[in-house]
Amino acid sequence: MNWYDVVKAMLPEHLLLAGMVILLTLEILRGRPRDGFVVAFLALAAAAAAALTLHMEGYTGAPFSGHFSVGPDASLAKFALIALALPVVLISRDDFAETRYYVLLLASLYGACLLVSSDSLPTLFLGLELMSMPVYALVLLAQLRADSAEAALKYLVLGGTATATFLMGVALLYGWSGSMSTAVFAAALGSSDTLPVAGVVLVVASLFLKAAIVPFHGWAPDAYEGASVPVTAFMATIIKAGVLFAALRLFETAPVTRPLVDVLAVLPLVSMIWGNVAAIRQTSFRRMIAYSSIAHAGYLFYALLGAGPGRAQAVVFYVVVYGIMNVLAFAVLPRGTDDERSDRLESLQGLYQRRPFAAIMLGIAMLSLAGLPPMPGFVAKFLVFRNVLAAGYTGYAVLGLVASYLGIYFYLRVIQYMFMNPATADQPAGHPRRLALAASLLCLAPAIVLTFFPGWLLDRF
Amino acid sequence: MADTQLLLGLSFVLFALGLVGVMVRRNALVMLMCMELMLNAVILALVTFSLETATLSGAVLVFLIFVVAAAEIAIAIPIVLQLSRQRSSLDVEGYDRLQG
Amino acid sequence: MKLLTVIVLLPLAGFLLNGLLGRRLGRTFVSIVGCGLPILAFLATLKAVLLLQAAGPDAALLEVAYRWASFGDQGFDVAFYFDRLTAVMTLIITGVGSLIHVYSTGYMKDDPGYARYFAYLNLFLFFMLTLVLGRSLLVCFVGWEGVGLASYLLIGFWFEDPAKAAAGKKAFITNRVGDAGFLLGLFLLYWALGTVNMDEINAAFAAPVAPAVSASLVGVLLFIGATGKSAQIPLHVWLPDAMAGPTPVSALIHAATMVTAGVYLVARLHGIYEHAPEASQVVAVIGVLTAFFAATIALVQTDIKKVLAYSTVSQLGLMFLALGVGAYGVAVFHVYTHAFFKACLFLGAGSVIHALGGEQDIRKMGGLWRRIPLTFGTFAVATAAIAGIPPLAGFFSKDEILWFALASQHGGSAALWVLGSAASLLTSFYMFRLLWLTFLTPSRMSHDTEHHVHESPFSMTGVLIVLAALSAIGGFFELPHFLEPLLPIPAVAGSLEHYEHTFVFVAVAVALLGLAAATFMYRRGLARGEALAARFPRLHRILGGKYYIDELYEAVLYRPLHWVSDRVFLGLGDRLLIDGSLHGLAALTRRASGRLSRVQTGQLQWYVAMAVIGVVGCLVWVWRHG
Amino acid sequence: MTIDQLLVYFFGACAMLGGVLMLVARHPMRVALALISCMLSLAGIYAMLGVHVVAVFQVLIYVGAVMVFMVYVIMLLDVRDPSFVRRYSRMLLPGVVLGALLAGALGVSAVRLGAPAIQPGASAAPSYLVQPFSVEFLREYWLHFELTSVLLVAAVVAAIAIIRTGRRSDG
Repeated sequence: MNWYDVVKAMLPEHLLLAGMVILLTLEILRGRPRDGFVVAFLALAAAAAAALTLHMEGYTGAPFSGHFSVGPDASLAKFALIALALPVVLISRDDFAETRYYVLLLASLYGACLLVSSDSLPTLFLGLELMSMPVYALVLLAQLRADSAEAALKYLVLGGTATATFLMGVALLYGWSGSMSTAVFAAALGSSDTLPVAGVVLVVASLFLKAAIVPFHGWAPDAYEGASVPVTAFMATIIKAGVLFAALRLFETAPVTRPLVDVLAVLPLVSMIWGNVAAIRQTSFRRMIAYSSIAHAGYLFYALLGAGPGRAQAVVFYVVVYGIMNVLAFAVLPRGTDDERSDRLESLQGLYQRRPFAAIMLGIAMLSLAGLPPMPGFVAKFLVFRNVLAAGYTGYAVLGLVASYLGIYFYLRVIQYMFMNPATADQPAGHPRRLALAASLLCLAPAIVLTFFPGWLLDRF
Repeated sequence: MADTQLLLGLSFVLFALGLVGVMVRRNALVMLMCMELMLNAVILALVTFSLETATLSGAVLVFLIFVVAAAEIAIAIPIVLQLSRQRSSLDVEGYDRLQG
Repeated sequence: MKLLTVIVLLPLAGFLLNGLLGRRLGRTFVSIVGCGLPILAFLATLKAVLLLQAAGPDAALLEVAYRWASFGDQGFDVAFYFDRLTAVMTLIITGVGSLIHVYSTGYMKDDPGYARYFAYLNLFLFFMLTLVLGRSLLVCFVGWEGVGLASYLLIGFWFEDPAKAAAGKKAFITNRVGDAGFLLGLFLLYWALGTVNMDEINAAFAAPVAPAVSASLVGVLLFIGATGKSAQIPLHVWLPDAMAGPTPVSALIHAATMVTAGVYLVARLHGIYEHAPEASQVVAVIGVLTAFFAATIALVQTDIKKVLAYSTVSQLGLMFLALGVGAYGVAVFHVYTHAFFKACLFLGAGSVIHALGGEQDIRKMGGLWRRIPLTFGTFAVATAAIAGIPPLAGFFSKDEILWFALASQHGGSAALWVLGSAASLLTSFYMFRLLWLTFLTPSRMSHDTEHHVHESPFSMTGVLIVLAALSAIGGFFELPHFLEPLLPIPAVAGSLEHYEHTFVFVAVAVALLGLAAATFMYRRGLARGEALAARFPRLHRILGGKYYIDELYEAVLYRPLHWVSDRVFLGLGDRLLIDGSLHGLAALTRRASGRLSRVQTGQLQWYVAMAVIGVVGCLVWVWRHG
Repeated sequence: MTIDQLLVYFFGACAMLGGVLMLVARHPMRVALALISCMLSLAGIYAMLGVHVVAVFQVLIYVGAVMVFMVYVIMLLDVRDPSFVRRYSRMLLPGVVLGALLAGALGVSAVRLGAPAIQPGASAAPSYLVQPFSVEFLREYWLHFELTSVLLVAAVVAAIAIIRTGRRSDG
């Protein structure tokens, strides 16, 4: 084994781990309370830089052959994950000063990074657990909210169920092939035997559970609402991205055949419709985003219907755009001292008059999430549906397209609240905060690049 | 005759029992224990397959599951403790303030 | 220099400048930027036209701004394409657009959101230019959605008023239905042809080997998109409501430019429709029905802008009729003349409203010609033009449309001609009714309003004069002939070849008949007929003479038409079917949303059960179908 | 039928009984005891099958650590709770039906497998004795070994964070 490879291939992970260790040391030494933020931010920035360098360099390496390998695509995905976490950390500082929070965040990211380059199912399993477990605790950490413990328990129980289901699926796949390599999954996709197919179904179901696809979505609205804003942003973007990258890792470029196609198309389709329709009546912003994320998870899994390299392209592009826009929305969201009140959609009324910049940013985020051109969200949807069509599932493509149009209504409602409705008297003041501003700029820049030069990302596949 | 089928059948039944327990029992702690039962069922399946395919990796995964199960309980118990303090009840049906 | 890119980017620069800095820099700056950049774009367009003319009749300028993205082995460029069709559209957009910008400086003078208004208006121009200049359907679609967004922002401009916000939303949602059709068509084309460049799509359909996709299916899907944007049955409901925005906005977006985007799209993709007789048939029928029914509705409207709005819907219907019978150049010709006279009418209406301090009900107007003579003069010219009185612009384009509706070998028929001519007759009638009631009859204004009346400033009347002049002489430019290298003119059925001139006289007669009828009915104001007929029903039936004609008119024409337009079309069609289905749909989704929310009980066990249902369902499904 | 096979049967029956008792028992403490007996039975099965290392750790980690912790918490929270009296949620009937369906669906997929029987204790190549297994484990899987340490650190930090937050919200 080459030690140089071990260090270099896992450099982003190592840097995240280093951040965790430093933070823990600080915690033990009882450093100043704000230290957590700086260290975490630096660790993240370093890890993102390392991932980007690895990607640019085209580095390929497998320090733990059969368990962990890195290629340019994996490095790019890691970069996307870590870079998305940067603005999340920026908006966290006002809510969370403790080092513990940042340790958990870094640990979760560490797990997400593992997922991307795992070559064996045990690695994948550890990655999934490492990614989700700290988040159970993060959900609970919202101090402003009384119900967060309830949200955490719901998330934990459903997450634990997903873990057990995933493991059962893995066991069946293992029993079929005698191997724990991730390639088994892709092989099982083409099998007509019942055992491997049942294994695939269980694994897919567990991914659906973690990504909140109907009918596995029960936890999502409650957990999103119960968590604090930065944690919700983290769950809606990085966790979802991690799960999708795990799915991508499993599916690789293998085509999906019947009858699995129906499972992989119908449930996401139902999610799109369900999420978009249920979002219409929500009065809490976070809950609305939760339903919207259920719909978006549907689009994301739709992308897996198509085979070949277009699949990774569509998923990564969608994840990046969706993540950026979600974080942007959360970054500019005005926040008062009373969490439950500032979470209400009505508190956005007349935002344009009070804080035009925030309103415009939120408007951009909403339009992009709705998938209207020329926003990058449109390109993302275009890629997904193009893939589905290319795989020959015209009917599903048409239904998905129609379902996606249902979603425009509630995003529009947010815009209407902000731009068309006058402000009411009793709104939380919500002063602009510098770090949140930095976070929104950090999201805005790539959003602009991806609007005008989507090729910058697309050509990397 | 203790064959694969039988052990697998036992594993599936235990898995289903665990899942049913999560669905039907109202006590939060019992719920957690039922989740442990599900993991045990998976371990049984893995061991069976490990023997059948004569490979070691199934048994290795079992060890990882041990660790994860312990970690899960370590997080779950404090959450339940806090909930029981807030609501002065362990009844999961009462934990429905977040809905809609 | 990338001339076409510059044309597109100039209004965007205006949007950015006014949007970001407008509030700080004051009104003069806003006016200069807001009007100057569109005018510059117009000049740049003129230069591009000169270049194009030098290059020959069927040449095109092609300019790749940059490579936007590549999907797999295919590249998507942001490319601009400029041929004679684009040239006409761009000239209309930048030309009429600039005029309306200038007009707005007067109309919006006292509005607190002045800078924002101009920013939105420039944004609209940017998207509209993207729409017509884009070479690929994808770029076109960006513009397509963008104009919708800009229109939404402008309709809701005075956002204190909830009705206006609702109108904006209605427009937005109705357009989404159309957009779904557009997108589906786009995907199908891309899937079958591997390209979304519109010139290549036309070429692919003209090729000897037919593409692997039904031209009719694509044609109908794209036409659904066009019905949304161009307010055709059944997606026309949004346009009259969209009149809630400021009047110059109605003139620019909802009369002269955006609503003709659907016409442009079909004309641009004529290659598809030439090979899709069924789709063309659909286009023609929808077009003529829209033309006729919208005209009947306009008969009974009392809001000056609503009359114009329905007349716009009706005229758009005529354009689609032309497209449906294969006379693409003629449709564009009508787009061109319509842009002048309808902009003039709307801006004139704006001037009237401005003069009356916001009054829009024509029953409370009258006698204005003395008070605001410039507005009256221009309005009268434009009215005559839309009614088809020769030799004004509308006469030429409308006459050709009706001729091809009858004689085209590409689906022309007598039925289309009859309905089209009836729409034309009604148009003439209700437009002159509008003219009489607004300007010529004795005043019915309240004292307060009367006191208020004043002619608009020169920035407004000047624009009206220019537009009126264009409506008067615009028809002499043989546009269909100019476009013929691109857009073929359909062959005429042999048996009708020699009757073209006869039908010109018929068309003129129809227009004059409408004029005469309106003059008769409304010369003295509203009261005629209605009041007398109500008071002495028997007497005036016995006395016969002209009252008898009134009765006849009332019985034969007015009542049924009123009934049709009010009950059947407005009541049943609009309110019940369209509005009802829209509202019904909204209510349904809301109710469905409530149902789905109720599923989210907050019960953890139920969530787990749902997940288990999912797992079991998937397993059973896969097992059953494996 | 050897005594080994009989014992596997016996332990299997015990495990099943433990699982069922978990659903029926009223008090959480009894549920915990049922779970422990189930786990011990499973450990017995593993021992009979010759997978000693799993059997040992099943007893050590699960029963020795996890369940002891659980029992301790149950004793800590031993208060009168409505969930002791009414032990079943509204989902009782659908839950049981769904569980049966799930077991059936999984069973169907495995029955079709047609796999060869396993002779208890006579398995082939890999050795499940503690020493060879450990050597093999650390040679091939030391990445995972390290990763579990990260996981455990994260879990400990999470637990601390939750308890601190709870303390703050109380005070």
